[in-house]
Amino acid sequence: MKGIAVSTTVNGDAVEFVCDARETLLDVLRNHLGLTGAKEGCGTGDCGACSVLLDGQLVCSCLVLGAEVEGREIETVEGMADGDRLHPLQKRFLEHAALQCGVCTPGFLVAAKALLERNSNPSESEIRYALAGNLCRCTGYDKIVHAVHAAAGDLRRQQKARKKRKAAG
Amino acid sequence: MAGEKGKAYLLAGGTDLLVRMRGDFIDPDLIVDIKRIPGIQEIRKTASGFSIGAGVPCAMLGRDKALASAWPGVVEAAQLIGSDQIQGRCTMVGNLCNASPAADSVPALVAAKAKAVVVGPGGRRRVPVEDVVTGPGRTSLKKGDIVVAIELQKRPPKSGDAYLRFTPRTEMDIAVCSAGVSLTLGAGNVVKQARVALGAVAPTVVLVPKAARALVGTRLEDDALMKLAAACEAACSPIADKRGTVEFRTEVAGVMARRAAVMAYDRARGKR
Amino acid sequence: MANDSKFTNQKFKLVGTRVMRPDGVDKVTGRARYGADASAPGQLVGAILRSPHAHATIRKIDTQKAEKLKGVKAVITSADLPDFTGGEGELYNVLENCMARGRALYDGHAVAAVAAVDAETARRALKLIKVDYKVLPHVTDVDLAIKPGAPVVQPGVKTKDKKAAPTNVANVTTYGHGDVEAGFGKADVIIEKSYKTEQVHQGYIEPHACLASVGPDGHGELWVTTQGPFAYRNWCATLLGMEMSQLKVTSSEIGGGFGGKTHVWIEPIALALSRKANRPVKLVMSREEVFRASGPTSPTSIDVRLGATRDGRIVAADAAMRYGNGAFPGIWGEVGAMAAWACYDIENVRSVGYEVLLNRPKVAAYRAPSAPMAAFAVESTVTLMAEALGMDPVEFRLKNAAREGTRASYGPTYGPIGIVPTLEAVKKHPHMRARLGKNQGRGVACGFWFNFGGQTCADLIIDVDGTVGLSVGTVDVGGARASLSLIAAEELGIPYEEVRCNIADTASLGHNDMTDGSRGTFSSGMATIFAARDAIEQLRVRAAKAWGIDVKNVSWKDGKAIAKGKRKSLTLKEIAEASPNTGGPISGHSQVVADGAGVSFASHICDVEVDPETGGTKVVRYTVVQDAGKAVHPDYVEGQFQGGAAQGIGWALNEEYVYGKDGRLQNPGFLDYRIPVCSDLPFIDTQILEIPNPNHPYGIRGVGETSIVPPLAAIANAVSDAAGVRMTHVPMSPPRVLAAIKASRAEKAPTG
Amino acid sequence: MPEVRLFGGLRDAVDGAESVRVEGATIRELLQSLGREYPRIRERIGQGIAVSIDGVIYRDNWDQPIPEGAEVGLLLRIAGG
Repeated sequence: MKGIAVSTTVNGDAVEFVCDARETLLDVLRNHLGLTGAKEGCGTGDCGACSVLLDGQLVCSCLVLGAEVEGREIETVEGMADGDRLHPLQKRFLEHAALQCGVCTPGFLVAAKALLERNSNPSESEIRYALAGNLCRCTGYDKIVHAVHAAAGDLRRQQKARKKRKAAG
Repeated sequence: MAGEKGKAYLLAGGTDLLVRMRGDFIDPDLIVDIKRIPGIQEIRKTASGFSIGAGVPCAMLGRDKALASAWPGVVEAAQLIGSDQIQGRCTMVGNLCNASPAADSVPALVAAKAKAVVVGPGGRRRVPVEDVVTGPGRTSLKKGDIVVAIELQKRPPKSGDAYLRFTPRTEMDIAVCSAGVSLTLGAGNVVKQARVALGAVAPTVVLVPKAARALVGTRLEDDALMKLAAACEAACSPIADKRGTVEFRTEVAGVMARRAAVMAYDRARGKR
Repeated sequence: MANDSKFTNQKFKLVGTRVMRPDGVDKVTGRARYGADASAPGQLVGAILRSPHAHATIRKIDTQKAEKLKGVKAVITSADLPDFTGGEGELYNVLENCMARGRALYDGHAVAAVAAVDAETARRALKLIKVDYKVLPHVTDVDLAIKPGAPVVQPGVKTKDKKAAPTNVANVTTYGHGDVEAGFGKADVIIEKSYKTEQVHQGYIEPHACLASVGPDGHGELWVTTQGPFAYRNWCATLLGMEMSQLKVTSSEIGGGFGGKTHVWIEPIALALSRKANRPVKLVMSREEVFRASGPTSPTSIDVRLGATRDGRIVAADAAMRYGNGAFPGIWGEVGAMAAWACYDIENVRSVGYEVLLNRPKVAAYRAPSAPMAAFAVESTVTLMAEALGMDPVEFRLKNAAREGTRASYGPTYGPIGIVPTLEAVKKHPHMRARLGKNQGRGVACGFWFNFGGQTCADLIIDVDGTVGLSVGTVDVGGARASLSLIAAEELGIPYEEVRCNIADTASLGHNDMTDGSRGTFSSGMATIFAARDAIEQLRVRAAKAWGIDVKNVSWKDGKAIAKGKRKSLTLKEIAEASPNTGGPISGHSQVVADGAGVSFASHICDVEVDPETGGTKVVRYTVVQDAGKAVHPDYVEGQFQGGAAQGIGWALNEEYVYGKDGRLQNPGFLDYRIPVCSDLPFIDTQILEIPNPNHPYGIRGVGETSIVPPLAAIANAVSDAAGVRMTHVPMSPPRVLAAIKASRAEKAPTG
Repeated sequence: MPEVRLFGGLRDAVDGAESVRVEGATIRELLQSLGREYPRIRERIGQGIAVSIDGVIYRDNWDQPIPEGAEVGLLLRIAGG
């Protein structure tokens, strides 16, 4: 098969790559673009370790073909922090010891970000169901749920402060 | 595509196709991404109801308030497929054409009397959803046929549908057995029309008219529900596999049907 | 003092605090590099061809077409590897398991491997390899495998009598003491029950992965996800005829192991491919390969007999424990037999372990290996006995629990141990008073694990700015760097942030045993303390030199050298800054055999709700009470408790290897091998008890494994309470629970 | 002379005896005497064993002294996860 040339945006940067028609977005991120934050835990969409946002929509990058992302916007765990400032989710995961081995963590962070973008104040049950596509074998999920809950609070407070500033300014 | 000599596959959400490629179950010579066909990623309100494009990811169904309130069972069924990650990609048409007996959206669509819009070398035609799948992994579609949309009718007043499946896990699972029920009530909340379909208990999703008849003319009294369950059990011809035994699938299909019927009935009465 | 491992009961400033882990930022930003995240210039992609048959003779392997495919750089079969036939048994077993020689022994057994320029070429090359199999009869069930006439998995294996016919029972071992039959003679109540557990997998999210590079000069490097870089180095070098010092193994960040990464699978193959191609080779297992061809834990079949007097005293206990070992002999039945009765003080006790060979993958350790199945059988029977005697199950356990001075069923006499305190804590726990709803039930169970220590080495470097680098050779499976940095900082008397912990490769540090047996914090903690004390000795010498006094008159306290009698002190930083001119670099070193790991006990409480119409079970409340000796970093101790409980819950309810009649694994993926997802579990409450281990300076006991031991039984006892049926087969999947409910209804229904 | 209790498969190497008495002031000496008197146990020791002295289990530390009257046991060297 001949290579397919693709132009796309990853974490805000324009990138171009040539991939084989069978290669997935995960293969492309890891093997062509050097972004190994997304992991392959299964390759069949069952573990969520390869979660990324595709035009803002949470997807398993192992179930997207590299050739499909022409002109799209991709966001990975590598793009979560704002410069040297960690995203509140990243901070809370550390504070709550929400990771042990850490291999599922990038996927959880991306999935949790997608959740908090559409629901700023999720209940425990909403958090659990929203993260059901991400497998963790170390933690029993307990500290992950707590960390997401805490980060949701941080983001709401940030939002409020931003609104206040806007109103004042 | 019809002209391709090798094995050609359509790519919608890719949540089944890529898994099958990965497992080496298929080795395509051509993959056609349909998502860039204009209109294929749209949910349209039509004069007769709704038309859901073949490229619409299931996550989008829930965001369409009109659709979700007219066909809550269909939308719930579609939204049970996989995780949020899968929801962002998977489609009802893909779920249908993958032709798994355990497909979540299909029993709900069959109960809803949905139609598949097929475009092919022979032109455009409407096929009842229950006639699309002919066996595990097999469909009645011909080479070059593409299902471009699913059509759902407008709802008469006092109607409701529901879909329930049994899975060992709360999420990320395949139905061991499932049931879709659609009801329309008449005066005094007596069931006027009913359709009952079961999943994962036969080579294809089965429509069970006898189960529907057990409900018509009743207010879902215990006796009617027992008859419904019995009719459902009688309609089962499942296999035993890694997901469940014959006995289990048969018995629990009846349980799912009973529970789904009660949910559909409550919805039809305006009780949520 | 320096190498005294006795518990000192010191007051801690840092140990026991909840600090941030030093490797955390890398792990939340995607920067941390795991097994599959490394690449090398000119790297090839490796792939393995696996047997589709459970048992078959390999008559011929034709690799010619694959070798000719453009882009293929190496193809290997067992013919390219050393032949240990007739030699040392375990070497033969390990290599034969990595690559079948003459016979494929299970579905997924490797038969050939390729290295090619890219994944697609490697995939196509595998399809071009033609293997001529003669399919043989197979056996995958423990009970069927021991029946006369069962297909024999390893014709060379004979139990005991070398003249006897080959059998699938590779070994039989007995533990216990007293006169068991006489004991049963004294019993007022005897309960006999048989149990079965299905095979489960560790389910680490990161598949096995490595990057191997061997040159024609015999030098090699291996980057690999492993619990034991030194063990992997020794195995790979020995199997491939390399010198150990010529092979450098670097452990990547490890994406979960739980015992499954204590054994080599693809690593010798990757090295052999690299050697043949003279290029680096990256080899990564797919999830399907992980399930089919790594090392799950044993399926078991266990018979238990328990006798007690009316006043609630156990007088005799007996267990026959058949553990599937997969296609190669192991020690899993024996470990199960040792662990079975360890929680109790029993005068007449026996357990017999059988090692059963099956056409399944070679079994590896899984978190407290063999103990959860034994506890399922024993703890279910203990609750049945309490019910039969009309006693509260916690009181009954307390009455019979092992204590300091009890002779353990596996031999030794216990020192101070924690089972009674965990049971007392359970009794007082609010969970025990939480109201149960409709269809809900409660279960309690205890668990035990041995824990061990082993060979350990650590280096501690004092840099000239006064900060500290700590190198250890156990890997960080979940917070170890944080715990060990805390220990180093505590011992030296400096802030936690000034210590940086590094996981050393095999060329930079002396041998370390694998990170298994809950030994990481216990052993490397001990080595860290000794290395720090070694460094303190030198710091005192340097201070003495600066002051021109005898080192005897210099003591060390709170990060400072203090001169005796005088109001003079030097901080670690000051001594470090002066070090270039006081004798050069300062570092501490230690090498120890960390023996004396304290045994560990836990008691769990579980509430479940059972849907009587579907047999579906939901865990609604769960509490872990466990003795940690000393919790160095309580967050990560709780994490171990919660993670072990979650794995146990998965095992108890849904996880199982399903083999078809054809002997092939039916569910080699995360969709149908159902590990718990987030929405399946409640919050898991934890209570850490600290009963110091007398054989560790800080009183530390291993905490990693015990938490997976009680859940199977705790859940079985809860399901039994909720549904009124006794479940004797794990997993208690909905079809099994519903069938049991129906059978019990049929039994209770009046006939006619 | 310490009495050594044997467990599991180790008993087979001493003709099924539950315990034997052999000389040894340290684990090393004890294992050497055992190997001399019961040659069949050597292979088993080579495969990996553990020794318990007064309830504390030693796997590799063969310098460990055996105090007078200590309870000594020989058992399987277990594997862990």
